[in-house]
Amino acid sequence: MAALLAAHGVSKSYGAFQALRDVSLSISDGEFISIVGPNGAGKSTLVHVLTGLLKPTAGHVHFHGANIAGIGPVELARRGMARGFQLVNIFPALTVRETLAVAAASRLKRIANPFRSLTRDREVRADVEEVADIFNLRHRLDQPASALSQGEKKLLDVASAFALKPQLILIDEPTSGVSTGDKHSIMELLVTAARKAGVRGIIQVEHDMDLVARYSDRIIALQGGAVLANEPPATFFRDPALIAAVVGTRPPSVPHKSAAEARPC
Amino acid sequence: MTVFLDVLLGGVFHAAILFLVAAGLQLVFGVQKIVNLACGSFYALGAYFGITAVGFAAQLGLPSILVLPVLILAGLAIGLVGLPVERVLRTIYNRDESYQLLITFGFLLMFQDVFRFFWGATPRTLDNAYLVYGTAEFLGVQVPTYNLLVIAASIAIALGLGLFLQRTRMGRIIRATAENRNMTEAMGVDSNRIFAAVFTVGCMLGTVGGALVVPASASSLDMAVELVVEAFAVVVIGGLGSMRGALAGALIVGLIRAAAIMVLPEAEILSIYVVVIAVLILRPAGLFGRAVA
Amino acid sequence: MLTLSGLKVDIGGSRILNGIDLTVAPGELVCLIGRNGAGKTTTLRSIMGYRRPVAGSIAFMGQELTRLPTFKIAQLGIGFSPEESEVFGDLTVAENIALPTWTRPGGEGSEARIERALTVFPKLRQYLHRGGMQLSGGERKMVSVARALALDPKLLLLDEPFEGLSPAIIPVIGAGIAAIRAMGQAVLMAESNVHHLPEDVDRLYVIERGELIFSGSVAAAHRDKDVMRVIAGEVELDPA
Amino acid sequence: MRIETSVRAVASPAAPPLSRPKGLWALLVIVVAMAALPLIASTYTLTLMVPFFGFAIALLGFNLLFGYTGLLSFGHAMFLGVGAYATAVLTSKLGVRSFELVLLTAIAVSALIALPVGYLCVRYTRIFFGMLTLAFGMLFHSILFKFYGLTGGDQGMRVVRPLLFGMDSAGGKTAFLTGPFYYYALGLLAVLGFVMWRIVRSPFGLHLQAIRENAQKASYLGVQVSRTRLAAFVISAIYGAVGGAILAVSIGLADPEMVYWTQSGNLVFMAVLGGSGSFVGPVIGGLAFVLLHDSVMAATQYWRFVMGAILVLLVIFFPRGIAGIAGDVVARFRKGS
Amino acid sequence: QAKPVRIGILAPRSGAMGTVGECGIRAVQWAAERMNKDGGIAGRPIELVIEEETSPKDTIERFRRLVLQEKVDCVQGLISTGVSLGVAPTAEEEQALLIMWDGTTQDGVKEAMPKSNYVFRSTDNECEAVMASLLAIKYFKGKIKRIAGINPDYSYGRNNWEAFQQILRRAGVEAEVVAEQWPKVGTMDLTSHVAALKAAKPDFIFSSMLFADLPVFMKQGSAAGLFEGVNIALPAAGWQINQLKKEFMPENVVFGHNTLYFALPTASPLQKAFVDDYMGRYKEAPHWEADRAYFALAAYKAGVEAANKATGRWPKLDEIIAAIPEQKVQSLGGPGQFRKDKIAEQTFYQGLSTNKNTYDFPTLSTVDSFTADQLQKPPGVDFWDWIKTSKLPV
Ligand SMILES: Nc1ncnc2c1ncn2[C@@H]1O[C@H](COP(=O)(O)OP(=O)(O)OP(=O)(O)O)[C@@H](O)[C@H]1O
Ligand SMILES: Nc1ncnc2c1ncn2[C@@H]1O[C@H](COP(=O)(O)OP(=O)(O)OP(=O)(O)O)[C@@H](O)[C@H]1O
Ligand SMILES: [Mg+2]
Ligand SMILES: [Mg+2]
Repeated sequence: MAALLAAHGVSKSYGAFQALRDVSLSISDGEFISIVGPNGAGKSTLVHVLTGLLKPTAGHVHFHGANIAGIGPVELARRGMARGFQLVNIFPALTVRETLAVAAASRLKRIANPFRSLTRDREVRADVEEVADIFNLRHRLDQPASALSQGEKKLLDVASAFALKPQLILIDEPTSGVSTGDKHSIMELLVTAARKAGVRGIIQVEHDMDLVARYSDRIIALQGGAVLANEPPATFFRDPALIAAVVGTRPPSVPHKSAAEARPC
Repeated sequence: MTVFLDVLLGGVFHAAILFLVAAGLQLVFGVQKIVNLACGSFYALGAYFGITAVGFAAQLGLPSILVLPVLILAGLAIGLVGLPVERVLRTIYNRDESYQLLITFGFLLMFQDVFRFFWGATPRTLDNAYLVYGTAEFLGVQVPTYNLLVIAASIAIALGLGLFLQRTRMGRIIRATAENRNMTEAMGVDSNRIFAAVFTVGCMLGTVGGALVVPASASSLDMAVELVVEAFAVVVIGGLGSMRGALAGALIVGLIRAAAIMVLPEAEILSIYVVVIAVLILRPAGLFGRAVA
Repeated sequence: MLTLSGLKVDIGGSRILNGIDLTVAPGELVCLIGRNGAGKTTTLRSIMGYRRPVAGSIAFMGQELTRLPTFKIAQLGIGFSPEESEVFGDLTVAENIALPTWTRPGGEGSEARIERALTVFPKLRQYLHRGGMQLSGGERKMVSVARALALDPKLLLLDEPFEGLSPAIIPVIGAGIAAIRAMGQAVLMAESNVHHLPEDVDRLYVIERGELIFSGSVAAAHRDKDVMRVIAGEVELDPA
Repeated sequence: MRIETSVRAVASPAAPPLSRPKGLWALLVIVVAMAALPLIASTYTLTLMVPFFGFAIALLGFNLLFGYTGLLSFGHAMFLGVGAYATAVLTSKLGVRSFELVLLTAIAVSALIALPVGYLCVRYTRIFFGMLTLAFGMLFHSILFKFYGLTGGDQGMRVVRPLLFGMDSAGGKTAFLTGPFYYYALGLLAVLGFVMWRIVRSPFGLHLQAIRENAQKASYLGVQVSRTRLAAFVISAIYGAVGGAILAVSIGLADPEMVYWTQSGNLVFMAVLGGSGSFVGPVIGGLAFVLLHDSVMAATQYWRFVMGAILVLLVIFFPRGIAGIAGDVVARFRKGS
Repeated sequence: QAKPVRIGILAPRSGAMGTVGECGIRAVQWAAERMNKDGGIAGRPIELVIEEETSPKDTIERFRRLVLQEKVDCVQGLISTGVSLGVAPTAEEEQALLIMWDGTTQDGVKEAMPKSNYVFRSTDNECEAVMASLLAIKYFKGKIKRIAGINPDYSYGRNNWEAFQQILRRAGVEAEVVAEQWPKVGTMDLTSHVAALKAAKPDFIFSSMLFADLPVFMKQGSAAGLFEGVNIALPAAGWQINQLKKEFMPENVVFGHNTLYFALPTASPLQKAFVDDYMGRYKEAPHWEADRAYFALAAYKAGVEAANKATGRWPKLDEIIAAIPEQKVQSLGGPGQFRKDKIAEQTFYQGLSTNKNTYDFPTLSTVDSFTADQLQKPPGVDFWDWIKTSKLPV
């Protein structure tokens, strides 16, 4: 199976400090990958490199076979990769409808004509409503984003990325700061939405081992900038070295996926 | 060669004054994130008040040799108007920058009439103060000693300010407050006082600059608006918020202007803008600025 | 030592805290737990004086805090580590941690206070000279807690101290918090994740939509179905 | 590089978005009122309205940058100057008196200038953008001043009364300004106002607002941040130049004072006075400013102080301007009834 | 009680020109008061409506306000040429009488005020340059070999410098231009300009600087020793007389007082009364803007009263306009009148300066006086043609 996104021997240094060492990974069609590791392991750095925001010091990243080093977010979006953020990242004064329309309009290339009416654009509207439905945001469509609850803001953030209809989506700690009760529902929704919207791969950075265990097809553990492990949950959570390094004393309380359950997308 | 030195000294003198005003602008921007359009007004205020103070000192019978300390004290004293101005600005600290820019624009307008009200429309000069220190021979060039004193004072202030901000605890606390005011409050810092102090010091840099320039020059109603533009050029070249930038920018503006006056008088003002734009194209954040946006 | 009674706080015209009563005794570890938007942060920020209550009182060692400015509250000995860490990017890690020893001198020497903060987070020693801007999310969290500790507070307010931390080091921090308590300091922490609760919590408050719906031991909380539904969640998304 | 910036609640200049049709109605009300004004107002008031139309058009463009894109230009008077000088050169130097041709030229020239200037400026935001535009404005000012063989230097350039739709009008200048030209300028305001209305409600306008709110997020949603900002810059420059052409005709002169940075400050003043958070706010602000300036200047020789104080108080107490106050009053009225 | 005659005044009160405008306003107030004591204008008291001259745009609006709203009978004032070029055509279009105090630098005048029906212009601003050039030749011919100019960077400064060079050439003085400096108006630090001038080693410096810039230049130049062995002409110095302190003013400078020399030994009683009042009240010396303001009001009064006499009633506007030219008016600085083409002709004073006096600024040791017809181009002629061909009075 062709890899959607592949990193080959990626290294990244900040001055003298090497944050990533010779990292290689790939995600193929339909996979859900979790990146885990201690603080400062280089996870966020890796996400930045994979999304073309940072240029690797060595190695390269290919998306659909093309090198994407430093191509910038707009081009990335155009090629079908979307990204969610660790902290809530929304347009506070825009309504939910407008927020989703921003993505839809850019995907449908509506921008060239500055006199075009937005309100009468059926395609944009259909897109907006479709995504809002997937994320249970329809009743919120005309409220400004700042009026949403924290959980809904997170959802909106991800939903707007989905409105781009991406093939691959990268999310950095999508549920950090989300209360226990809501974490699962957000992840659940995300995975369902991905399936509905035709997303072909998800990469997430996550510290919560319950979620990692529950949703991942494969777990990549980083430590000190290097890949420590790259394996499915079933084997991952049995490795005492990994447990000591990344999982901690409390093993996941949720059953991890068996191979048969895989392929969420 | 002496010609070159002569013009150079002129440029450095100009730079010394510009630096003071620009440093005030930078300090206030660095800490309070406010671009103070009224910095020019403070400069003019220092100039007007300096004249009044020197006149007063003369009435008291102080020897004219004390003119420099009197001017510096006058600049520092009138710089205290920074306190009430800061009280007004305080009400909008957490507003968008554009409002802060506008409010200082309002102050600029107001100050112009304040000057006229107190000092009249006629430009004021300090008659005999410029040459009290005589002239000095400097590598074969005759310069008023006063110019050299001002240059020295400005260098001392630049060094002092830089060391203070980089090396002292108070400097670090100020930088921390600049970055995150709420958090330094939670560390027990009275940030209101820091802000008031910083704004006042920024204001004093302007007023002292104005007071120092006045023996060599004059105070006039249009000096405020005129200076703002030059100070902005300094800041754009040097990089917004950077003290070192203020120094480099002031020197560049002062010297480029001096060079243009000598070589191509027609391009005196244009040359400054050409540098501004060149810097922007090559180093968008200014020479010492941090990455923006 | 800290008593909130009938605390009501409005933000932007809507009631966010609606009558909070809460106490922390010396040396206690008290945890405020609740879902997102329940009002945990608002409670802590009200104690710190960032928000002014419309009603109710906050008393710390006999002193009323509701009228004091934040910096005075900090001077009284309340350390605060906010939810977004808010490490000073312009200062190094060492300067970040040393700063409160300058702004609130007294007690043991500043060396000792810094040393104590670093014993809780030994990992930080590697980063002492790195700028605050260059830290990873988790590293920032550690610096933030260490910095609050260096204030030499009698009471430590921690807003989601474990957020963004790797599970492997959560127990380490938990142990650090225990060590802080052992030194006689009280801790009030806000948490939204039940799994992060340290084992030795003295008392648990559960907050929901600005009101406390439970107070008592962890064990008692586990027995209360309603409480568990709020904090551990059945999968139901923000019915707001 | 800092990538994960949290979204802090920064009060953006434009508060709520504009997907409500109120703005267009308000503009229509103003246009109708202005059309009826000659029936009741004094000649002098009418002569004041012509510059107001110029300012109003410029402000519509200015607010596309400020209110919608979140970019505060402190050098926008430059484009007023471009329009004014284009008018002067065409009418008095080249003998082109057709105002339609003048407008087209002003539009073309301002777009040509705005492209490189905007290209350099839109790489910055917030205060940096403000300072840069100020620097460019002053560069333009000193060019006007310096190349006096071309521009007339401090004395500016004459503007000859233009032909409207190819027609000359009889009578004095006042009759022209308060008659045909009054309606012509008002018509321009109406048409350009409607066009601007379409622009801000188009996908392009939406993208501008997204950029204002959170440029980083917008770029990850595929919004070409710089290019979109540049487009807004050019459009606003064009509006500025059209406004400048109207001003030039009403003054009869294009002079460098029009471009001085304090004039840009006045534009910002007008926008905030009216309320940059709404579509017509700046237009209302332009009207209020013209009337205020006129009466304060007549009332006291210390008018600068008064205007400055008004600005300070406005910023502190009514940052949302007249439109904001009106909005609050309407809201309270609705609540009450 | 007769209905007052309303006179609108447009003069700068702030900015670089504020000081100049203020002097004019003080004088016109003094004049109105004095005339009102004598029965005003043809029996009607004078009432002044003062508005500020600022940018061209705003001043045009102020002008329209005076005419359309305040319904004044006549507008007087204006100092900046840039502004007057904008206001004058407006006055023509509004058919409102405008008598200018100042503000007629050559360029643009021809174009903006081709044939005026309602606008009375002041004498050309270049008169003072012409006179200073003539005196430079008179006093220093033979010593002018290397000339340097430092002039404000706008049309006035450029024309002054150009006129000076042309006149030298016509007088057969072959001088080399060794330096030209063009500081922007409002430049308060001229040390580099001074250094550059000094480096050029001129033996004659011509400077038409004005406002606060001139005292600053003199102060910085004197501190740098620029003026040693150098002769100087300052055609517009009188405007800043109070700031030009003896400490830094060399003697024997060609010093221009334009149409009012406050210490004129042969001054009229009118001038004496005015100067005494002015210096007593404001503790400074008045300069020519006072004369211009007085002259404008006096010329209007003379015109109205002449027409009044002729018609026996309050004259109409066109009657007043027709009557104003050719009326001999005794102004503060001396006699003057408007030509048929509505351009003023007044008396000019310049001379060599001396510091031997009781003031803290220089006075003139020799007073030369010319009438405007000697310094000003005749009606309908181009200034530069006239400079090239006219018979100059030296
Ligand atoms: N700009 C920078 N300059 C220097 N060092 C940096 C910079 N950015 C990050 N680092 C360092 O690189 C390392 C990896 O950082 P990264 O943000 O990728 O960690 P992470 O795995 O995401 O950690 P966390 O789980 O705590 O968010 C950290 O030790 C951090 O201090
Ligand atoms: N600045 C603000 N403006 C408007 N509403 C706010 C603001 N800050 C907080 N709120 C609202 O107050 C409520 C309580 O917020 P708070 O931050 O105290 O919750 P929390 O319990 O700390 O949640 P979390 O777990 O997400 O940190 C939320 O509904 C939030 O939307
Ligand atoms: Mg990270
Ligand atoms: Mg919180």
